[in-house]
Amino acid sequence: MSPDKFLIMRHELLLTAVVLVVLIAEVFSHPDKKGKIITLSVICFGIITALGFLPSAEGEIFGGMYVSSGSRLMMKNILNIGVMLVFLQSVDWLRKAENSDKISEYFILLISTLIGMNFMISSGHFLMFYIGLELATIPIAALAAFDKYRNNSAEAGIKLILISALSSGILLYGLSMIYGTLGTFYFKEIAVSFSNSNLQILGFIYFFTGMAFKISIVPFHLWTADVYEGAPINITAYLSVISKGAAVFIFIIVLFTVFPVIIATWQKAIYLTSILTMTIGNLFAIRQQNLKRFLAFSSISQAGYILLGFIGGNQLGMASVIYYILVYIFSNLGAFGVVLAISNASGKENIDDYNGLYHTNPKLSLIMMLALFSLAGIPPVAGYFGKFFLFTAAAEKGFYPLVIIAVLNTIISLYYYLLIVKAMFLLKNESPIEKFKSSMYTRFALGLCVAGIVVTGFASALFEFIRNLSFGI
Amino acid sequence: MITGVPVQYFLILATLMFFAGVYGFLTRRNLITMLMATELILNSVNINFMAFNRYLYPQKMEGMFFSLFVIAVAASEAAVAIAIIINIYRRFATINVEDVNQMKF
Amino acid sequence: MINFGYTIWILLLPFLMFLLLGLAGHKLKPKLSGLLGTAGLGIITVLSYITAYKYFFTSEKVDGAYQKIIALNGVWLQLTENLHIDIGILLDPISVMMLIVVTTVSFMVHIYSIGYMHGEKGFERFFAFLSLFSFSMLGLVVATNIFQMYIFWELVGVSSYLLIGFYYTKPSAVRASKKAFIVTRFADMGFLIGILILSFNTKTFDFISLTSLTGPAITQTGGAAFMGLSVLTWSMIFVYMGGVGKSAMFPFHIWLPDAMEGPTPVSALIHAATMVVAGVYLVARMFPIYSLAAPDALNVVAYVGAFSSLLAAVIACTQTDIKRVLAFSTMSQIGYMMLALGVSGYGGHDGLGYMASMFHLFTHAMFKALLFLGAGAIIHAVHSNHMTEMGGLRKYLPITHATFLIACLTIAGIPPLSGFFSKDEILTAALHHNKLLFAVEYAVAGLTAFYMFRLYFSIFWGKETHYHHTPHEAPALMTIPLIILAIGSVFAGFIPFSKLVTSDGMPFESHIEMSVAVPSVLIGLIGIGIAFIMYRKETAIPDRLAAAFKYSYKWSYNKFYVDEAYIFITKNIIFRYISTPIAWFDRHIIDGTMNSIAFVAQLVSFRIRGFQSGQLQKYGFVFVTGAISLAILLIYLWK
Amino acid sequence: MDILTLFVVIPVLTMTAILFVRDIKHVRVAAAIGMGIQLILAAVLVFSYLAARKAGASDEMLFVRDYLWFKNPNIHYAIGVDGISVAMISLTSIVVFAGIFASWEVEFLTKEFFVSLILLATGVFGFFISIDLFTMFLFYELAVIPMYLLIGIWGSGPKEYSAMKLTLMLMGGSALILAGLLGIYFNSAPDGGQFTFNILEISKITIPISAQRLFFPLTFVGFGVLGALFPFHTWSPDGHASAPTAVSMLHAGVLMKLGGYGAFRVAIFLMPEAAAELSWIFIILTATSVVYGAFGAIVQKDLKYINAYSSVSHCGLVLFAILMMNQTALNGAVIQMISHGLMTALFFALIGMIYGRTHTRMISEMGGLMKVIPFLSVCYVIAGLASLGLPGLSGFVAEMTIFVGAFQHTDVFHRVVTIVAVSSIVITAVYILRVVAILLLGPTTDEHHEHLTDAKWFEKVSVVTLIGSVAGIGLAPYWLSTMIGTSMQPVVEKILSVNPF
Repeated sequence: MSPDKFLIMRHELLLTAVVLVVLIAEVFSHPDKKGKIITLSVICFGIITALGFLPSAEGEIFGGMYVSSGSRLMMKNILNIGVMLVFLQSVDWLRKAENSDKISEYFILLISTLIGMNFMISSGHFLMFYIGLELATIPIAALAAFDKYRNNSAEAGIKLILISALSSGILLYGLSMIYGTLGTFYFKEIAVSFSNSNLQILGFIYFFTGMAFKISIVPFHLWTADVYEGAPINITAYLSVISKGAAVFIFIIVLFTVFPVIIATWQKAIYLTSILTMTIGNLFAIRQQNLKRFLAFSSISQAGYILLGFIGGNQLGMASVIYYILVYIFSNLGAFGVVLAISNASGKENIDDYNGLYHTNPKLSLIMMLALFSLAGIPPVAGYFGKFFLFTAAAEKGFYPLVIIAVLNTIISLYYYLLIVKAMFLLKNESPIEKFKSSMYTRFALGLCVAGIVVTGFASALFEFIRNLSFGI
Repeated sequence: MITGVPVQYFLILATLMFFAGVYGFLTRRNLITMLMATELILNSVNINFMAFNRYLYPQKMEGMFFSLFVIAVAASEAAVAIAIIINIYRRFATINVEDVNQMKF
Repeated sequence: MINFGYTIWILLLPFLMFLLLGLAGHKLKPKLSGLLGTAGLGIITVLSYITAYKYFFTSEKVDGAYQKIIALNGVWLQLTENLHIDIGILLDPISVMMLIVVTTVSFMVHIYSIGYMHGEKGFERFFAFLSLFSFSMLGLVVATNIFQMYIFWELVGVSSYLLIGFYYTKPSAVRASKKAFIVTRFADMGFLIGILILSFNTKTFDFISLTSLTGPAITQTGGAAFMGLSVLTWSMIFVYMGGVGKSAMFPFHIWLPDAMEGPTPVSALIHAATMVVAGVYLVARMFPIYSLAAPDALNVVAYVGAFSSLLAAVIACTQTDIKRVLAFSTMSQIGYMMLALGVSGYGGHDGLGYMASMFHLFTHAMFKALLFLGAGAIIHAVHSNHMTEMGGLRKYLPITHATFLIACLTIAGIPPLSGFFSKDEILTAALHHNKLLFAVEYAVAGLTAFYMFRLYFSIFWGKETHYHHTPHEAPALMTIPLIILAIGSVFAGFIPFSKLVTSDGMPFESHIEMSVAVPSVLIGLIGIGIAFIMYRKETAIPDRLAAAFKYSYKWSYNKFYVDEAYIFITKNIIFRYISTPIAWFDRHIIDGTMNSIAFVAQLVSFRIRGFQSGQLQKYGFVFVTGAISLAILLIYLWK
Repeated sequence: MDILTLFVVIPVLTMTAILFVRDIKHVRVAAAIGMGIQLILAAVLVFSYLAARKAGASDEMLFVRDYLWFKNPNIHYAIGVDGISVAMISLTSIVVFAGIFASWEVEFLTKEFFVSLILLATGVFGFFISIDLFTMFLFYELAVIPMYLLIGIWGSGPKEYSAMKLTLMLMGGSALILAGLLGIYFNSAPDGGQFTFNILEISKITIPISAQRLFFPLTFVGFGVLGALFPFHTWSPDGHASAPTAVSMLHAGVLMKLGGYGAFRVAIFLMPEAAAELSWIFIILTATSVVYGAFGAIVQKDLKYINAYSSVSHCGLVLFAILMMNQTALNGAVIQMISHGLMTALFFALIGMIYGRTHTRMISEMGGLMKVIPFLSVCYVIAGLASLGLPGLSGFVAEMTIFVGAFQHTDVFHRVVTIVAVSSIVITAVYILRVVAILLLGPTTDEHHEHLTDAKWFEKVSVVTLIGSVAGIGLAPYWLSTMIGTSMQPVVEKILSVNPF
């Protein structure tokens, strides 16, 4: 196998390179010049994000363990964009004194999880998939526990690592059954020889729960809120957008390519869980005061909506899911970016701290409102188009009851999103968050988010592009 | 071929180990013990893989490799988990899982 | 064929005048705006007299019958392919006759008002409203189709509302105007429903095709029956309901007495001469249908008319407010007209009642307007309209006295005054048709004479009350109209109505039947006599009588408590038992449901928060249970 | 740039202009100019439309433009107008224009206020011009969402509550609509072929009746929520009571019409079979809301509540007429939308002006204002008369068309219900005159009200514009009703083709 074949895994290689660069920089940089590392790594990552868009060969290596195709490349690029935004947003946070000695850890861990996700996405074999999964999970636990001196952070870390261990255990157990019945781990071979025996279905369901854990689908979502609340905000953002996005990507790929035979089964499973996820997520979100926890539940209900794209098993569905993840990255990172900026400036994370925010920080409030409207699916911002396509995808296969339940759920979510808008615009506050000016990085990131939120919707070419790359059963 | 030991035995053992692990995870209060329980689960999976590989598909070694990787991953997982547990101990002065519930509802 | 195109100005002029005075009135000098209004109306009056002359004496008749002439007509609103609302001008005997009546009286009132309203606040507003009213009334009169009539019907309603409430700072006036509008509005709803049913069955609004003997209304009188009456009958009854409302027949008469809160000229114009007879005019307009296709409806007309006239006459005997007495007498007289229509047949000499009713409408307009204007002059003089505060005014107000006396004699039906002729015709018609109704009307004739002269004596004779300042005769602007109208009411009787205004346009011979005339004159004289005895000089007789018939007196004095019944219905039933519950229901039940949805969501969200207990092992438990139950469900239960 | 797209572009430009000017005065001037241009544009549209018709353009929709937006799902930016939408557009531009002047004195966050107001207007205009269900729905929600901020920030009373309730209920309606639209889309090609959102194309085919039975109620109720369909009208009293003047004007005057228009254009036009089948339910509901709203208005004490309930009654009449599904009734429905839009906007404008002077909306706390502020009072009386259907003002035309049209039904049920609806004209008279009597006539009750100042110039502009249009329609309804009627032909033909009455 000629070495240039390895260029297929360009994303992973580049990311690894960045990790190494950061590592070396960490080793050789002067202790009080660590701040430079931030710039360095951000720039490096920016470069590789750009490089990711270069045309790349498709194909497989390692005997089909690693598959690279247009859609998967696009997914990786989408994730890259998201991580780029996260990095930009977390600059201010990293510059704080208490993080000065952990800068490179942050980047290394984060990028290595991204590597894991990339492998996971382009895996053609369950071993590769599993490695990617774990690589994408374990460092995040460390990141969640990043703030050594905060109880919540540690708690978040332990909860995440233990539950993920449990879930991966269950997932593996399922895999072992599938292996036992079919004797292979290759997606292709499983797809062809998969029959409808109970054992296989059991195996599939255990696999399903493992993925459900990553996407935080009810009833496998309970860790989400606590971890999101405890972890540092940008880690939460990362969890809620990137790792969830990656899981969604690989999940839809696996469902469509590996388990098309038992579509009837997983449609039922998704039918139930999506309804549960939307409703429970919304119902919990109503009551939240802490914004991170609030956004955690909102992201749970979002996962419920995303499942509507799965259920049809159709090309439109996959397209709308990928598209929605893109939109969701912009919207959610917009919201988290505002939360992060404010928490950096004032340390406030509760909704009623935001009262009267508009009068002191109009720009931030407007961005927040835009992001929330996008999450709620209000036109003309991108979220509206995303949701519309998801619902269309479900309706195309005639799941009208599900669609109706979903649209009614959007009303509940609109309600709690409006609660924040209300706090920012309507309510008065005797001691509002005073006016502040955040760093160029943050503003750039937020600018990108706003641009994404506004443009992504109208740019029909983008959706067409995604749609052409995606496939149905 | 291990004479006289049919594959079912291994599967039964694995299943018992699996549920023992799950039970342990759900009932033991000590974080370390819970971690060990998860190891139990993973190992049951390993047994499954090996047994299947050895009995049903002896010509290919996938199961074996998979279990190797599982062991490795489990080790790293344990490493991270232990580190966090230590931090927990620093912060909470206990590793009883029931006391680690500051964030709820 | 004569060109009547110019008649458009009869409608346009007052409308323009209304716009002018309404929009720019407050900029003009009051005097000027008054003159403008009056001048405008003068022109219209001239125009209508010309029209009348041309119509009656120069327009050719088809085999002796006056034709219905459409002067001009234009589609105002297309509803369905064959239903369209037109605005146009229809000339036939009754409309031309009404033109004369309306313009004449209105012109008189305009002149009178310049004097009467002198120095009032909102002088120009008054004339603007008068112009609006004249416009609406004329439009109603010349309507070519029933919907145009309805349109102007509403407009006269509103202009009467505006004029009654002219003194808008006076709560009683406000109340009265509101009452008048709502009561008539209710009746108009009936009218509208009638129109709907009628047009649904005949597919036309047009009067000519409606009333033509070969038209759909009369030929296809069948249709689904309801409670034994044909659809057409029902529609005509509904239409008549509108007439009942406008013409203050029982049970919708309650607004008329209160309407006297308006300025007296208004009462004279709207609530005596013109608007209140719109109901009569409506029935006359639809008469062929009533008479040929819906006789039951016609009977309703007759009995309602008779009963109202009797009721009104009885009430009038005990009222002390002179304007209210006149109001009730108006109601009574209109009852006469209705009855006359009700007892009339169609065509030729059977149409006597019809002719008589129109005749009476004409004469009544003259003398009732005269009475009201006279009353206005009196009130102007003594600043009160309670006859108890008057007496012996004859020496102070000679002209008013003379004219008022003439009017009283006329209404009492003393020959050779005009009232005698018209009333005599009515009684004749009634006698030939229905003895009972005849008897009622006969009694009413007596009562009329009595209460009119009760009024007359207690104002101009009776006890000399000492006034704060000696009353003085009204200015010429007010007396001249009085005189003109007096002349009118003296001589109007000699107009050969049966030659001009008949049910089918065919002139016929009518003559005084002594068998009717003599008794009616007699009873009139008797009534006058009694009044003379009781009120010529103040005596104790009235009080003793009142004491003797305590209850009947009380009932009559309180107008038989019809108002109270209405107040009960509106205040209690509608406000307390319908609207308030509905409002409550809306706020608490329906809105409550909407809010309770939100509440339930909150509640559930609070109840299920136990799942998120923060206990890692509970999470794991839920996780595992979820996985297993999902497996069981999908493998065994829902395969 | 075709004329219809301008209707969306100009407001956007106006918004940007507002964002860039500094001074409050310039803000409102910019808004006024922008909407003035819009008004002129509307006039131009009306005339060019009539000219095109006169020139014999016989298509159902004129000025049609169709740009592909998303290939699959087959979404276009498709616009076009017929007489109905032309009428609605001119209504909107009039009301918006008046609304700008009515809110001339907004001091708090002026810039934001005008931006959101015009954003709302943008949505409405876009809704009326679009013939593609997706874009239509997009504009629909675009029009609804600014209400939250408009009421929540600039409102009065329990504004947060009202704003939230209004937004959620309307969005609930639009959620149903969304489901309905998807249903229509995926049934838009029963015999194979490309699915489409284009109303005209869908109207050519018949959606399977089984699908109609599911999606007609969804769409009709969805739009009905905005059209104040009983029992989904309860956002209306609170919302109107809390909203600032201009917002009440736009909302009652224009936004609620989106409901009627949508119910007509989508629910009835595209799914006539199911409409004919299920209409009786909704006819009963709407007839109820006609009478019910009127009765509810009688005993209200707050001016805006009275108007909100009268709006419930009048908009109920709109939906009622739409459900009658014959030429005349549908004409009446559209005319009623326009007339009610104008007069209720007039009402709310006047209420706002009176409130601005007396600082109360409780009729019991006011009285005899006619003496003090004659101009406003007279205008209020005129609005009242229009609302109780006085001939010569627009209300009469609309109501009579509806009643006559509805009464042309051959079956008795419709006629009886019509008579029930007719009874509303009396009840309306009762509450209108009650208010006029208490509020304007009689002696002045509160001595503080003795020295109020009458309308300022901008208030006069706003009010006179509206009264002018009300009277214009009332005096010469012929051209309007024919313009609507001709455009109504294809709709009626489609309806009659499936269920001849």
